[in-house]
This record gives sequence, C-alpha cells and structure tokens, in this order.
Amino acid sequence: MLKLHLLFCCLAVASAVVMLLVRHPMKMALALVATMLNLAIVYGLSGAHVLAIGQVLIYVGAVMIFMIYVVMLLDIKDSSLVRPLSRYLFAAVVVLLLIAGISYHQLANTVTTQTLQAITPVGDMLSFRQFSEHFLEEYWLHFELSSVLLLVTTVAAITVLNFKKGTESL
Amino acid sequence: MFKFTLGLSLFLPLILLLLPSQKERVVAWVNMGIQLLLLALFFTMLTNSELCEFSFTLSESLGLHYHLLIDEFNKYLILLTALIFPLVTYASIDFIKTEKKLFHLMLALSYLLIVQTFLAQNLLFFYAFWECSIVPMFFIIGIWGGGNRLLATYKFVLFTALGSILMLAAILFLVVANYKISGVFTFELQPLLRLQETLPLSAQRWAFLAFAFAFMIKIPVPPFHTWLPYAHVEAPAPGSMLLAAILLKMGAYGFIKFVLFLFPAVVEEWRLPLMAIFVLGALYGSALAFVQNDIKKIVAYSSIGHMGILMLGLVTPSESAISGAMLSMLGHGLTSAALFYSIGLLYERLHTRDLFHFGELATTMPRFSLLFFLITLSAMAVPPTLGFASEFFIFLGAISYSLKMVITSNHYLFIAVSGAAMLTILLGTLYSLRLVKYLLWGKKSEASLLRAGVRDLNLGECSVFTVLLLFIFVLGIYPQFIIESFKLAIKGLSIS
Amino acid sequence: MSELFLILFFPLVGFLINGLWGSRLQEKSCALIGCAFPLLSLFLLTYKTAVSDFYGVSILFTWVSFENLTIDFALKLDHLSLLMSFIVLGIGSLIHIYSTKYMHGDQSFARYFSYLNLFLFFMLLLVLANNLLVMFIGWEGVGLASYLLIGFWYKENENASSGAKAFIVNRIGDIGFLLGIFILAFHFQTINFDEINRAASTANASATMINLSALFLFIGACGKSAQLPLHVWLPDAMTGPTPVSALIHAATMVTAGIYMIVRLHPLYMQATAVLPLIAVIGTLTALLGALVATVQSDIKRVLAYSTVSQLGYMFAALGVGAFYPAMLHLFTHAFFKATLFLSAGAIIHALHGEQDIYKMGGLAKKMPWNMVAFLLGSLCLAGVPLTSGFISKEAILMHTYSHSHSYSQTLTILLLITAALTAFYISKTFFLVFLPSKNGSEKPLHAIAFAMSLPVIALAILSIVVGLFHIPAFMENYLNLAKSITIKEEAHILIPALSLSLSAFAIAIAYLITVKQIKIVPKILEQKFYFDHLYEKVLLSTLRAFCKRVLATIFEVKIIEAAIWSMRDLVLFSSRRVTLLTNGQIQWYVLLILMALSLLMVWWFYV
Amino acid sequence: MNQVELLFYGGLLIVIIGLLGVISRKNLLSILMFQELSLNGVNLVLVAGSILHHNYHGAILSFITFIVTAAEMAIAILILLLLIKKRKTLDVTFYSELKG
Repeated sequence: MLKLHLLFCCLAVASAVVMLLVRHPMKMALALVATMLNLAIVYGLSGAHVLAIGQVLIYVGAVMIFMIYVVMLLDIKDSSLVRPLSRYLFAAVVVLLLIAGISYHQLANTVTTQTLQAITPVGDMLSFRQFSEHFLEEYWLHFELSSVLLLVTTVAAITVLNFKKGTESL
Repeated sequence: MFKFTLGLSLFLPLILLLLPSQKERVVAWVNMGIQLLLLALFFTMLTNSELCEFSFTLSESLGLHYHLLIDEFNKYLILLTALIFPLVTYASIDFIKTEKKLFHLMLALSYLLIVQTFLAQNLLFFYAFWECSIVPMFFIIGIWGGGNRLLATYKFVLFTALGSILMLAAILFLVVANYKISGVFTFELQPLLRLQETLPLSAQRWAFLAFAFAFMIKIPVPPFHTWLPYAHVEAPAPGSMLLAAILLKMGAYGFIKFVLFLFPAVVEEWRLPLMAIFVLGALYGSALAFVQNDIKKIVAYSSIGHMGILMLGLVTPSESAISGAMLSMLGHGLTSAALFYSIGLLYERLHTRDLFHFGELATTMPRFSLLFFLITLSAMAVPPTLGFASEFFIFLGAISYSLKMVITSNHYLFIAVSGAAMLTILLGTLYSLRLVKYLLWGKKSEASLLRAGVRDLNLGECSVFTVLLLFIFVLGIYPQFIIESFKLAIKGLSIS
Repeated sequence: MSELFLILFFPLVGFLINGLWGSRLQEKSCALIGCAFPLLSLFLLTYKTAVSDFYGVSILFTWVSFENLTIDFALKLDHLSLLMSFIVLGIGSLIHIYSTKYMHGDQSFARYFSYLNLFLFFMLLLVLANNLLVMFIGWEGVGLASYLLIGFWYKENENASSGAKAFIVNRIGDIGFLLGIFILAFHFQTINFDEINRAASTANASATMINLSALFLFIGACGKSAQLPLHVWLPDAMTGPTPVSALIHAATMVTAGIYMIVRLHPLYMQATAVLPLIAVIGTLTALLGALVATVQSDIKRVLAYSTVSQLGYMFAALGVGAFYPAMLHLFTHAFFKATLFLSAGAIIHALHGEQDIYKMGGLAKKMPWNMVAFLLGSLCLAGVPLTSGFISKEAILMHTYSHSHSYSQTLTILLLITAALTAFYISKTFFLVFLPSKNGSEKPLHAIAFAMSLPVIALAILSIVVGLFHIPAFMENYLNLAKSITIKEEAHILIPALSLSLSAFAIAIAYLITVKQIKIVPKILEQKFYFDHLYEKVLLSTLRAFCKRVLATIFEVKIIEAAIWSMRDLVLFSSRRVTLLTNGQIQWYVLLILMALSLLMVWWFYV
Repeated sequence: MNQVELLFYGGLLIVIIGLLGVISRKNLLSILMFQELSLNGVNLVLVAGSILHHNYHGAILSFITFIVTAAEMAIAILILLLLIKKRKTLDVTFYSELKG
C-alpha cells in the first residue's frame, strides 16, 4: 500500500518538476494535467474517493480543459517565451529553500512517528457515503455559498465580456 | 460669577456665528462689547479675590476632570488677556479689510482657548487647549497674512506642534508613573506634584527635558526661535499683537506651572545651564534686533530678548526675580502689543515696513510720535515704566542670588551669567534708539515724501495707546500691589 | 513734609501743561508757564527752609517690599540736598528766563519749555532722593531729558544721533550704577543712604563688597559726569540749544555723579581700593579735557571740554577724600560755568549762530555787558585770586598736595599743569572773541534782549560773591562732611604761589598768541585723543558688523535655518528611497511576501 | 516514513515548486498554471492533515477549494484575455504601470 502511495506521489512531484523545466505553455499544461491525475490517484489510494472524483472532474475536466483551450486559441509568440526566466529566480530559490527547510523541520517535529502509530487506519471515514453525509450535514451553508460564488463569477464574466464590446447596457 | 463668566466666554464664538455676515460693523462691535463685559467681569471677580474654581469630572477612572482654577499665577495673565483682546478687536476693525466676520470669529475662538489654557489645572485639558490655541492663530496668519504667509503659518504650527507632542509624551509618562507608584490614574496637577519625591531623578530629567523643550519653543528661546520673525512679519497687525502679547506668555506660564512646580529638583540641578541658555538667548535676540531693517523684525527679535530675561527671572530662586518675571510678563505683553499696534498703524498709512523709508514722523504725526516714544521708553526699561520695574527686580534677584552663590560656594559662573544679562539693557537701548531715530527724527526720507498726506492718529487709536500706557506707567510707579499677591504664591515654590 | 513733594511736582505740572496744550497757547503764555513753576518751587523751598525746620525724610509710598528688602519712594531734605536743590532751582530759573528770549521765534517753543521743566523735575528727584532707587529714577530721567533736549532740533540727523549717543553712553554708566545698587541691596539689605553709610562704617561690612559697589557706582558717576572713558558724549551734546548746555551740561546734570559720591562719602571712605582709581581717572580727565580744549575752535566745545576738565578736578578731590572741596568746587563751578555758557549763547545769538571763535572779534565795544560777564566767568575759571574759582581750586590742590599717598604729589603737579592750561584756553577764547581783530564779521548784531543779559549778569555777580564773604567757611560747617586730611602748613603758601604764577604765565602766552594769530593744532589733540574714533569706528561698527555678519547671517541662516531645512530634506530623501521599493513587478511583490513569510516563520519558531 | 508523512512532504514539495514557478516564469499563463499547481499541493496537505487528525474537515475544505479554484480560474483567464486584447503580450514585466 505504502509503495503505491510513494510511487504516485513521486510521479506527481516529477511531473511538477517537468512543468518547471518545460518552456512551451502547452507542454506545461499537459505536465500539470499529469500531476493532477497522479494526485487524484493518491487521493483514491488514501481513501478520499470524493476528492479523487472531484479532482478529476473539476480540476482536470473543467479547469485544465479551459486552460488548454486558452493556450491553443491564443498561441502568442512573445518575449516571455524566448527568455522565460525572470530576474528574481535566484532570490526566489533562496527564500523558498528557507521556507521549505523550516516547514519541513516543523512538520518533522509535529508529525513524529509515535503520533502516526496512534492514528487508526482511515477505514471508510472518507468514503463516498460518509463524506457526503458529513459534508451536507455540517457544511451545507458553505456548499450553498460556493454555489453563490459560482453564480457571481458567471455574472462577472458576462458583464466583463459585454463591457468589452463597448455597450453600456448595464 | 466664575461659571457665568466662563460660560459667556464659551458661547462668545457661537453668538458671533449667528450674526449676519454682511453687517461687519455689528459683528465687530458685538465682539468688542462682549469682550469688554468679560474684562469687567474678570476684573470684579479678581479684585474681591474669592476663590474661583470649577470642576466637572468627565471620567473618574481616567482621572479626567475639567478642572479650572484661578490662582496667583494665572490671575494677572487672565486680566492681561481680557485687556488685550478688546484692543485687538478694536484694531482689527480698520486693519482687516476682507472676511471681517470670520476674523472676529477667529478672535473669539482664540479668546476662549487662551483663557481655558490659562485656567486648566488638568494636564490633559491643558495640553488639549494648548494645541487648539494654535488653530485660530493658524487661520489669522494664514488668511489675512502678508506675502509668503503660508511658509510662516506652517513653520509656526509645525514648531509648536512638534514641541507639544513631546509634552504629551511626558504627560502620559508622568501619569503612568504616578499610577504605578500610587495606584491612582489621574491627570490632575495636584496629585502629580507629589511625584517629585517618588519619581527617580533620571526619569524626572527626561520628563523635564520634554516639558522644557515644548515651552522653550513657545517662549521662544533661541535656537528654537526661527518661527517668530516669520510669524510676526507675515501676521496682520492684530494677529501679531495677539501673538506677542499673549501666546508667548503661555509658554512662560506653562514653564512655571509645569516645570518649576513639577521638577524643582531638576531645575535646581541644572540651574546654571538653564540660566546660561536664557541669557545667551536674550543677548542673541537683542543683538539681532539691532541689525534688522524691517521694523516688525526689530520688535519681534526684541521680544525674544525680553522673554529671555523673563525666563532668567523665573529660573533664579529668589523672590524678587520671580515676581519680577511675573511683572515682566505683564510689562512685555502691554509694551509689545502697543509696539505692534503702532507698526500696524504705520503700515496702514505708508504701506512699508522698511526702517529707512520713514523719517520726521515727529512733525507729520506728532501725537503718534509722542505715544510711540513713551512705548519705546518701556521697551528700553527707562525708570517710571513697568519695563524698568520688572527688569530691575529680575536683575536684583539674579545678581543677589549669584553673589550668594559666590559667597557660599564661590561659584563664579553665576555672576558671569547675570552680568552678561545686564548687557541686554544696553542692547535694548541701542535698537530702541535706532528705531526711534529712523522713525521719528531726521529728514523725511525720499520714499515717504511721496505720501505727503499722512493723517495723524484719530481719537480711537489714541485711546488704545493711552489705555496701554496707563497700565504701563501706573504699574511701573506702583508695582507693590501685584508683588504683594505673588508673595504667597512664591512661597509655594519654596524659594530660599 | 508733603510740601517737599509739592516742590518736586511743580516742574512736572509745568511739563504736562506745556507738553499737552503747549502748541495751542501762543509763545508768551508758554514762556510764562515754563518759568512760573520753577520759580514757584524755588520760592516755596526758600520760604519753607527759612520759616520752619524743613529737614527730614518724607515717604510717599512703598515702591516694593520683599521680605529682606523694602524700597520706598521717599524724599529727603538735608543741608547737602538743600544746597544742590538751590543750585538746580536757582540756576534753572535764571536759565528759563534767559531761554524765553533765546528761543524766541522757534516754532516748537512749548516743547522746549516742557522738556526743560521735565529735566528740572527729574534733577530735583535725583537731588532730593532718600534712597538709591529714587536717585536712579532721577538719574535715568535726567538722561532721558538730556536726550530730548540735545536732539531738540531733530530735523538734522546729526543732532538726533548725538542725542542718542549721549543716552547710550549714559546707559553704559547706568548699568554700572544698577550693579552697584544690587550689590548694596544684597549686602546691606537696604538702599537708603543713611542706613548704607551707617552700615558701611560698622565692622561687619565686608571690604570686597564695599569696594565693588563703590567701583560700580563710580562707573555710573563716570557715565553721567563724563569722566575719562565715557566722556565722549558731552562735547557732542553741544548740538542742543545753548541754555540747555548751560543748565544740563555745565551746572546740574553733570554734577550728579559728584553729588552721588558725596552723598555716600562714608561708604567711599571705607572703599580704600577705589579712591585712588577715582583720583587717577579724575586727574587724567582734567588733563585730557584741558589739553583738547586748547585746540577747539567752537566756543561751546571749548566750554564743554573745560567742564569735562573741571569735573575731573572734582573727582580728583573726591579721590583723595577731600569731599568738602569737591562740593565747594561744584558749587562755584556751577555759577561761573553757567555765566560763561549764557554769555557764549548771547554772543552766538548776536552773531546769528556763528560759533567759531576764530571768526569772531572786536565784540568788546559792541556788547560791553556781555564782555564783563564773560570776563568775570573766565577769571573764576582761570583761578585768578579773590574769585570763587580760585578759592575752590586752591582748596582742592591743597588737599591733594597734603594727601598722604605716594602718588598725590604727581597728581598735584598734573592738576597744576591743568590749571595753567585752563587759564590759557579760557583767556585765549576771551581775547579772540572780545579783542578787536580784522576777521570779526561786520554784520549788524542781533539785538540782545534785556531778559537775556539779566541772568548773565546776575550769575556773574553770584559767581564772584560766592567766593568772597567767607561763604566757603560757613558752608564747611554747614555741610559738615567727613574730613580725613589735615592740610600741611607749607601748602598754604606754596600752592597759591605756584598756581598763581602758572596761570599768569599762561594768560601772557594766550595774549601773545591771539595778537600774533599763531594757530598750531597738534594732530592728536585735534582728533580728541581718537576717543570718538574709538567709539564710532571701532566699537560700534564692529558690534554692528558682528551682529550683521556673524549672528544674522551665519547663526540665524546658516546654522539654525539650515538645520531645520536639512530635516525637511532628510524626510524627502528617505521617502524617495522607499518609493523605489514598489517597482510594479508582480513577481517582485510575491518575492517580498515570501521573504516576509520566511522572516516571520524564523521569528515564530526560532526566536 | 509512512503514508501521512509522505503526503505532507509531497504536498509541501508541490507547493514550493508551484511558488518557484510563479516567481521564475515571465509568461502570465504559466504563472497561472503554477499557481494552480501550488493550490493542488495545498489540497494534498489538507487531506494529509484530515487523515492525520482522523476527521473529515480537511477533506471538506479541500473539496470547497476545488469549487473556489474553478471560479477563480474563470475570472483569471478572462482578465488574461482582456490584457492580451489590450497589450498583445503576456509578458508580466510589461504590466508595471502601478509603480511608486
């Protein structure tokens, strides 16, 4: 079980690294899709089935498709592709290493091995049925609010588009 | 009686607000009428010497009491304010041409704020009114001022505001220290007075520096004085009368109330440097007054000189010096108000402030020159005037204190300092005589030849001068009844 | 006692009437008021002293009372102040009468008389004072009145500036006077004359305090009585009208210094260190005054410098402790110097304002009465026997001679030389003015009114009479001042002989010089020992330059203003640096956020 | 090393890579993608947390993050389109008018 987990996690990280190295946005988009799918598998393996489905459906299905459309449709050749790396790369690496180091150190302290032994196996806590029960029982308000958020986003998109055409309808 | 007077002075701006703004003369006369009434009320109240106190607690826990009290120190300053303001209002009737109603409103507002500053016994209220009293002055100089009045106003406001921020910090420090030591959180002055025994000397030193810095800017003591010449040159005549006569005294009054009373140990320890600073400042001010060509600048620098000597009087621990300083507050207030009024009159007629554009005023304006000459007498501290009486007492106190120091601890520096202070009399004579020579005597300079028709003073203007001169000469000849009332006040300062 | 204040306030009333309503009254009534009040107070004074025993102290009110010092506004009349007030009021009234005619036609006639009355009021205040403060008020008031009177014709700038010069030099002296008062007030806890004198002679008075206060009071006296360092103002004070010079700069004001020292003579007796200084300065001034007077061409300047030198005489007398001879000389000098000034005024008036003695001549026949008066006055000044000048000068010389100090012999010799010089320049002036000579102007003389010549003659007679009928002896025990020197017996014959021969010799030379029109003017004398140069060019201009260049520009602008503006620049500079931080790059902002996050994490977990 | 630890470190690594990408790349689109990547990393850490503490709150939060990301991506792409329409370039360094 652990080995599978390890495999797919490494695959996810590897595709993230690939994403870093690759220059063209289309290749980056595909690498991103790969990481997301690997993550979906990891979720599945660790018992969070809803999340896995969600990841595949929402992230890969909706967001990445939208992203790929944009990459295909626009296909702009401009300076950002010729010299992709910005001036702050070196500083960014230093800072991020620092942050990574500290958080790794802190994580290592908190998630010590004994606490791990104490936890019982996940079982079907995150299974489809139990998850959706808890979700709609306790977090129904958040669910409704997120639907409102989606509505607002669509309305915003439409108005911006209309505005773009120059009509002062609203 | 006290409540009624305070109430009236509080509602004076409101009354003016209601008046129609077209009828400027009505506004002017109403303003002056009420101020005269207030003068009468204050006078009657102070002469029958019943204790005037008014206290209203805003919040017990914070120790904020709106506590007003007339004591020996601010009694005569209130009278001075009450006397100067009607004169300033009268002067502003013909000096201020535009926005008359707003000007009278500003005057009423500053009247209210200055009286409250003198009366406030609560440190926070004192600070609040101290800050607010700059605001009307800001507008008076800013709106009706001369050429580059903006620079002058900003300099004036920034200087005083900077100083008083430090004072606020010191006040809060004191209150917190008092709370830590005695567990009572109060802004009242009386409880804070007991702090001088409990608070460690080093803490007292810092608080002393903050307070002293704020008051030294206001007094002004060089090197913090550069705002005064700007403010005076740009301010309209009533504005600079007000500034010179009363606002400078607030600095000195604050120094007595909040430095001499709160930190006597520190004052005792740093007496020599303080005296040296004030005397050097006085010499510096008088020396500069001697070389200015703008008559308003001469008078502005001269008031720095006089205030320096006044502060020397305050710092010397002898009864005659401190009562001399209190007298000099009145003396300098009256003299500088009269001087600025006369300069305003000259500017009104000849539209110039350059010393060499005048001449032979003795023939063209005989009444003005007589009154102006009598005023410069008081500025030069010539005997029968109040200027002489106050400086005589200050120097008497300073010299006898330094002689005592020479005898007891053969400390010769005090004699050097008070000796140097005596030179200000000579410098004072030099610049006053130079002013009189170029203004009154001599040939009519070609510039002023053009305006042949210079009219002499009318009855109203003369009456302003005569009122001021009356007080200058009467108090000069008979200062005893004021000195008498200071006697018990000075006991409070535990002077040897 | 309150009549004393009446005497004092009559001139003040005269001043107020003339001052306020003078311009409305015509000349005659102004003159009347101007002369009436001094005469009234003179009459009241004589009547009172003759009738009842008027002496004693009368207090009007307490000026101020601290717990260890009370000063009250009190007047005191005793023999000394009676004598001085007689001089002041007597000569003052005569000069008032004289100036009614002298100032005839001047359009600010009333203003002149109001100033004169003001001067009399302050002089009386000074003379009748019971404590040092009232004397100081009179002292400054007299300086103020002399400032107004010197600058009376203020049209020319030069008069106003010489008036200002007089007032400033007096003020320098007054600072010394004030310091003296403070030291006395500190040490004796009182400033009344008799209390100070009594306390000074007791044992517990510390010598340094007495010497210090005596020194500073002497500086005040120098300022007022024009002694060496502070004498520059007296010759320039001649720009005022001549009666003013006669009253103020000859008879009354300049003697205030001597009167003050005589009033405090017990204190000065104790001040052993200061007396020699007074003697030396007095003699030097006498010598300098006489030397410079010999070369002056303006008649009033000659008399002014002679006043300076005669005052030097009086101070020399005070220096050796001869208080009575000094008072006597003051008394006689007041009369004959006033005569000289008034007759000089008459001459100037007659010659339509001509003041240069080399341009005058042959006035003996045209103005006989004036000539007689001037002759009498100059005889007294020269110290010719049987005149009052001779008696008082001899008294001083004998006292200096028999003074028991090493330097007193040299002082006497110097004073004898000055006596000779005095005789020389006054006779030179007399011969030049009155002996017939070719360069006299032929213009018809301005008629001299009787009211002008009456005071001149009266004063001439008085100056002679005062010397004769052993009035000096009567005055000696009348004033009964402290005497500390016994005259050596040989002095009685040696001194008169010496001074007589010297003055005779000097008069002879003067006659020779005027006849032969020799006019030699040594450079240094001509420049009045460069004192004027010292004050004007050196002291005043350096002060003004120092204030203007160093203080006004460097301190005020370069240091203080620069400091303030530099604070403003500091704020501007730092704010410009901070704006560079926001350069619009999104990634820079993300980096900043991450840096902040990392710092925060470090601080959270590890600090 | 066990399952939860793995998830934590993996998630952390992905977040770090995402942030590195955001800063290093100049293309606006790639920045968006990297931002997506770091969000995924955050979700992974959330799930690991919920497993560690044996409750479902973490998982629910990550599910809601899916919704929010979808909404946010819609707006982001839209803005991107507008930018391209206006300046014809996706290079971030050109959009720096809001400087001090």
